[in-house]
Amino acid sequence: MIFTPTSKVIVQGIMEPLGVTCAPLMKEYGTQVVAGISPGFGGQTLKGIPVFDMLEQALPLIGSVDAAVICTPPYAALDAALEAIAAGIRQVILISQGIPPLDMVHLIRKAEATETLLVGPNSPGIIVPGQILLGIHPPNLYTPGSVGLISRSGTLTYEVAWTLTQAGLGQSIGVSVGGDMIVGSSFPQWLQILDEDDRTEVIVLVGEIGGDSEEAAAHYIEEAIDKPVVAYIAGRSAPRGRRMGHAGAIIDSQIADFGPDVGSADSKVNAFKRAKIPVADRPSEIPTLVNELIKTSAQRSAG
Amino acid sequence: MIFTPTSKVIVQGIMEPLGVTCAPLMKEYGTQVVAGISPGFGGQTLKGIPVFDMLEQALPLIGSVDAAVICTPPYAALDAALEAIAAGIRQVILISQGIPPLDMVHLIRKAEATETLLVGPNSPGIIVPGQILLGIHPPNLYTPGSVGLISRSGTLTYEVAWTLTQAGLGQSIGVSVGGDMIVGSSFPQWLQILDEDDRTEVIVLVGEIGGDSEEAAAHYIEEAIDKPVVAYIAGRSAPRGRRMGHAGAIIDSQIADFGPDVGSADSKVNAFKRAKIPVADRPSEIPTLVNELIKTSAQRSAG
Amino acid sequence: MDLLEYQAKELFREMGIPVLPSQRIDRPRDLKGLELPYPIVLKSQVYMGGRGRVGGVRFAENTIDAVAAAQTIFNLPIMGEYPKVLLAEAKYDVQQELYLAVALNRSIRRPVLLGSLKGGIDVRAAIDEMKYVVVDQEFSPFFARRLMLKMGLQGALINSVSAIVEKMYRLFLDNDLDLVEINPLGVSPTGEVMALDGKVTVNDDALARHPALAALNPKAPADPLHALDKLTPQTARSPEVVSTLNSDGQIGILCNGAGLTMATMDLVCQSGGKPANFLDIGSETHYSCMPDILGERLENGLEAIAQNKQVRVVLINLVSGTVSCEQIADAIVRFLQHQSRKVRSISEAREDGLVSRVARNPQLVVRLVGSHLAEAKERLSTTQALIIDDLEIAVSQAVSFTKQTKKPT
Amino acid sequence: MDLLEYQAKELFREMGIPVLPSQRIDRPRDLKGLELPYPIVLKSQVYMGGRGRVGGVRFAENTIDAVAAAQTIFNLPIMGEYPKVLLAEAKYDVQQELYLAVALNRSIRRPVLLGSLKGGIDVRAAIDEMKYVVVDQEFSPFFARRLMLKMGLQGALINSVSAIVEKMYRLFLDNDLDLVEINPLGVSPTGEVMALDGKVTVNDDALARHPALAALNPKAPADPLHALDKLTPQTARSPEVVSTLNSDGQIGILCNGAGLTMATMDLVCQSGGKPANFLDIGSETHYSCMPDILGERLENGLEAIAQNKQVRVVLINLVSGTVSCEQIADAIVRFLQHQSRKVRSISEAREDGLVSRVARNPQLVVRLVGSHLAEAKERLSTTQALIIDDLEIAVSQAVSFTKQTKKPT
Repeated sequence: MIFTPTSKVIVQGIMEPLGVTCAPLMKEYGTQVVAGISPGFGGQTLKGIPVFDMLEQALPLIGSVDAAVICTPPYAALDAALEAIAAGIRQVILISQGIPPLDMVHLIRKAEATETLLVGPNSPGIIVPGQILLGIHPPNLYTPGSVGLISRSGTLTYEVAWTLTQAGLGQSIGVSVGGDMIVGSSFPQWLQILDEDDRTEVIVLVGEIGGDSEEAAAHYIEEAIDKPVVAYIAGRSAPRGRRMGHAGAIIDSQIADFGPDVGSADSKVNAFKRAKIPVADRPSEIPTLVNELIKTSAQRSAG
Repeated sequence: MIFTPTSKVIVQGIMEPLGVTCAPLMKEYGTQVVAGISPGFGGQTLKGIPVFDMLEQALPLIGSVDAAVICTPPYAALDAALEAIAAGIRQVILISQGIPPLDMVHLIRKAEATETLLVGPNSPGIIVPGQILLGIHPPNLYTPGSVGLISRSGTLTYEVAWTLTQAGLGQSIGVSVGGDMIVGSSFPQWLQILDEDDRTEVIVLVGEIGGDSEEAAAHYIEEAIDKPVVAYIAGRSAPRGRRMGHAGAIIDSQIADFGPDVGSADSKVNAFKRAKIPVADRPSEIPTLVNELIKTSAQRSAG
Repeated sequence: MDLLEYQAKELFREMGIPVLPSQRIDRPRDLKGLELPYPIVLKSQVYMGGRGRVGGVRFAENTIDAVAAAQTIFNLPIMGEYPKVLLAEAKYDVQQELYLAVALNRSIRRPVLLGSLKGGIDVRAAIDEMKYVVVDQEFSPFFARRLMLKMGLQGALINSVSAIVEKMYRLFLDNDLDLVEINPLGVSPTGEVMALDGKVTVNDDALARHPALAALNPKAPADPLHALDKLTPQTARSPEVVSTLNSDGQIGILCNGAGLTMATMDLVCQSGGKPANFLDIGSETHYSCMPDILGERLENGLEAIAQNKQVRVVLINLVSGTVSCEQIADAIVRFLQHQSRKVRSISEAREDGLVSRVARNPQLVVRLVGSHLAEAKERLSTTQALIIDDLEIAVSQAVSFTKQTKKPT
Repeated sequence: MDLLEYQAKELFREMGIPVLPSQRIDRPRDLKGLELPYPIVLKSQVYMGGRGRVGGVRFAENTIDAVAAAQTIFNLPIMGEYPKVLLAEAKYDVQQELYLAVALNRSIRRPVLLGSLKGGIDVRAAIDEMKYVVVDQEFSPFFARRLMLKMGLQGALINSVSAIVEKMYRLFLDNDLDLVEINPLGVSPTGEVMALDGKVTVNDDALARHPALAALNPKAPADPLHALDKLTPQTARSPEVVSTLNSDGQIGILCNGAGLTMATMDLVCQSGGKPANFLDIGSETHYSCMPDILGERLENGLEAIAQNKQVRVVLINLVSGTVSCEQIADAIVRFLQHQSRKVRSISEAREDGLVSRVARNPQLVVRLVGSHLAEAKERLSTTQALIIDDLEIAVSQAVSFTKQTKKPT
């Protein structure tokens, strides 16, 4: 796993309300929060974390940094991420929601050029239970184990984690790629990371209606993922509606490779079923399906 | 030398007046002009050169291309250069003058990221006498030989080439980095290329007043160039005047490393003299100084 | 945020995209002061598509025709939407109609340029001929020319149409658009191009940095899916917008986070319940998110949900990392106190006592996950709110309440 | 192209950079309709710097003071330049004055951000404290914050001043500026910031794509060095602008290309000649450069140089790859024919014959390098133009002509 308790982490926007919540939560969990950045607050400290006006002032004191967690106002997030990338940080986790999509397009191009891993925006970030917290996942809902949990939700991720924990199924990681329109990393990227992660035995993918990332994930799992996967989709009862009207229909029909109905719960559930991935009807079914897969897996290993 | 008669070359803006002049001149000299690009003129030919609307249409037919020569209107040049870089071309020669400086800044950043060699803008390009012409140097003024000629002028470069030719001194290359405010390659870059070029024995550097590229070149020659260099500076009699007024003075004093008088003929001549580089007072002195250096050089090799 | 055609065309004009002379018509009599020469076209300005097929676009040869046409259009709903404004526009002689768009594609995570040789009202034909170019790197005009070649344009049209796409892209980038569409782009017999209809959607997240666009405030019809699916970030203290689902539903759903809201709603439906409305009081990823704000939003949210007198049961499902269950319980208690005071004051005002039934508080079923749950239970023990640990049990309980209790008459 | 302060401030205002309420004053009596409250500052609007030190900025407490001050300023040249307009501005209470600029640096080939804690009229002090940041990669606001820290700003000023630099950079980028400068940026006792004076230089090459800026057309004083050194590309058919050098010079110099013009002028001076004026008829790198255009420009250029009656000899030095010497010779012949016709018609009109001496054609010394030189010599053999192969001999010949011949009286 690329995230370990020795990873050195900074929090950008640490003096914003979100940062004030997030940074101490991370530190209490044992994450090495070596500095906070908030322009205009240089020289102050937050719960023992030194605050700097700029990242480049902190670097000579704290050495190289592994990850940046961004809690700035949304219109300042692109700049904060570029500042982190310019300073050599290659893991950038965007917690703040509402970052304009074209800022994300700009940032994603930059991240691709510099091989930077982006998570978020509008994401609680990453938790590796018992190891490190990079974001605002409620630590007490998680417990170490072998289920890799990927989603694009916030609180629904916590709900599923808590469901697993209560069922005695610990997690190797909890990560949300983020709920905004354009996000920095995709399900396939994370599926690949977890497929290669030694601690992960089963992957739980929590999806939602809208977009085609679940369809793409189903396709990718079928092609490239060896570990067993359980899926769950929220929004089956949501009313159907037009997205972008007339033009939206034209555009979706051209760009999406997954059929005209893409984005609906049916489209997503069917995509998983076609890929022979079990789909939980409700959160409480997730542990049941995970246990079945672990059993099958164990039998296969034994046999 | 990176430019050889086997280099495959395209001309962008081939149907503009400059392209109509340039492309046939290059082809007559033996340069392999494999295609011309002019949006809206696809399917036509110019003196046997096939014309395409876009570079990517030409590539499947002509294979990989070594160099692009740009003759477009100045506001279309950045896009043409980016089109060439996107198509994998790594030598881009901008002939057209008047490209806005911020377009060049954008292009230079892109060229650095992709390791593309830029020449120009406002440059007659490159000639390797007897081998290849990439631009509009008058071929009949040049003759093959061992003098590497670098300048930032157009017609003054031809004047010096003709002076050398008449004195029996052939040239290994003639290149102008270009006369606009922001140019794609620097004197040091070309000094380095010629220092490593087997055919070049002596380098002639033709400078002008304005900017600090001659001062930078003098400094670089002293530090890094082994081959003998002769310099000439045009504009000694030009009236002194303010550049950007009040702010300009402040800016120049901060950014330039070469003293407050930078840009004047005296500053440039003195920089070369300090670096022990002979400076010709007039074009006709250049061959004399070159001959002396060749003699010294020969004696040194013999001794 | 969608713009109306006339607003989109104003942006086109500023960017140098050619549009016809036109005039905004707020009421039929405005046509008497028309500065355009006849014949003209009158177009219904609505957010919905398909106005052309149902009579929302009409030609007029003179003022009498025009006033009559305007009256007809003002009274013609387009998919339920009445126009507040019409656009009067000069007529244009076209030889060919193209479709052009720049849109943000969320799965490719890049803008795409779209173009079809078959523009106009026949959407099916446009789609069949649609070509696209992904703007994978920073835009440069050659991306637009690439679209031209894919579309099959030749000669001078390559340059004139790609110049339009270039300007559309600049508009898209400068104004943080989700979509800019020209359909059709008219091509005249002499090869001139003209944007005959346009659609612009501004990204809601970016709207605050474009005050001029935000000021256009079109008040587009609310779309319940929109609220869930676009996950529109509300500013931390923005007013609560409850989405109505079923007019005969009796359960209100209040959660934090869009995914959790959808999952909870799914469970209610799977258990045979019928949601009346729902409210997402916001996830925890808003940069100005503070514990006290969630409590405040919960309180206001409950008030808003309870406005719908159809709602008999409110299911509260909150999973929080940053706010303790105790604080959440406090907010619920405050809401209940406030509600009972309101009921009392209304009953006092009206002696017949009838209103007390109408204004009766809905039953609250509360399910909380987070820290200090025991304290939360303690707080709620003295109220009518029922607190249940297990989500599915809470859902069944909420549904069974609607079945037990009769609807008030 | 330089903008005047009031034009620069208009751009600042549009970009959201705070500027004081102000009013443009075209004549002293405009002050009677002033909409600003007194006291005010009146500032001379000139392209030259240093107006503050010589009385080009004055305070006024009331209308009578203001009209008097305006009359004084309108009659006060700043380094030889009289203002056509004044700017009346509110007074501002400053605690600190900063210097800020964004400029294009040609040797680094990047924009640079500049800042000094010591802004204001003392340029030396500003320079001593100047800090800079090179915008090596695409700009993002952290480059501006980097400048703030280098300057030594702390606390809230980091954000308020870097927000100004951010907007300056956007102005710089959007409008293709060579320079945008705020000096001073006033900081009030409460920490508010205000652009008190501004300077904007638009890049001449980019001006054509900013029609609104081009329309400001300031007609800045012509600068002979400017013409040579900035190598301003002229459109292929733009009118010829001859640069005057010495009022007692007798040689006109006409070349193609700036470097060649300078080299030729150097040789003339080195040979003891005194150039009267010079003209660069353009290099061959203009995209619309065509052979016939060079001939036309040569003809027009000779006419323009010969306008100066001081010029006794014109030295033509043209080195061309794309135009043959024959075509050049043809253009010279056309010029000579045209000139002699003019002389004849003037002499016919005035019988005293005196004008023929005044309007006498200058001697042409022609040196050409390029193809078809023999044919060119043939063409010129029947004219008064002297054609010489060697540049230095041509220069000596031209100089000796001025020594041989007496100045006409």
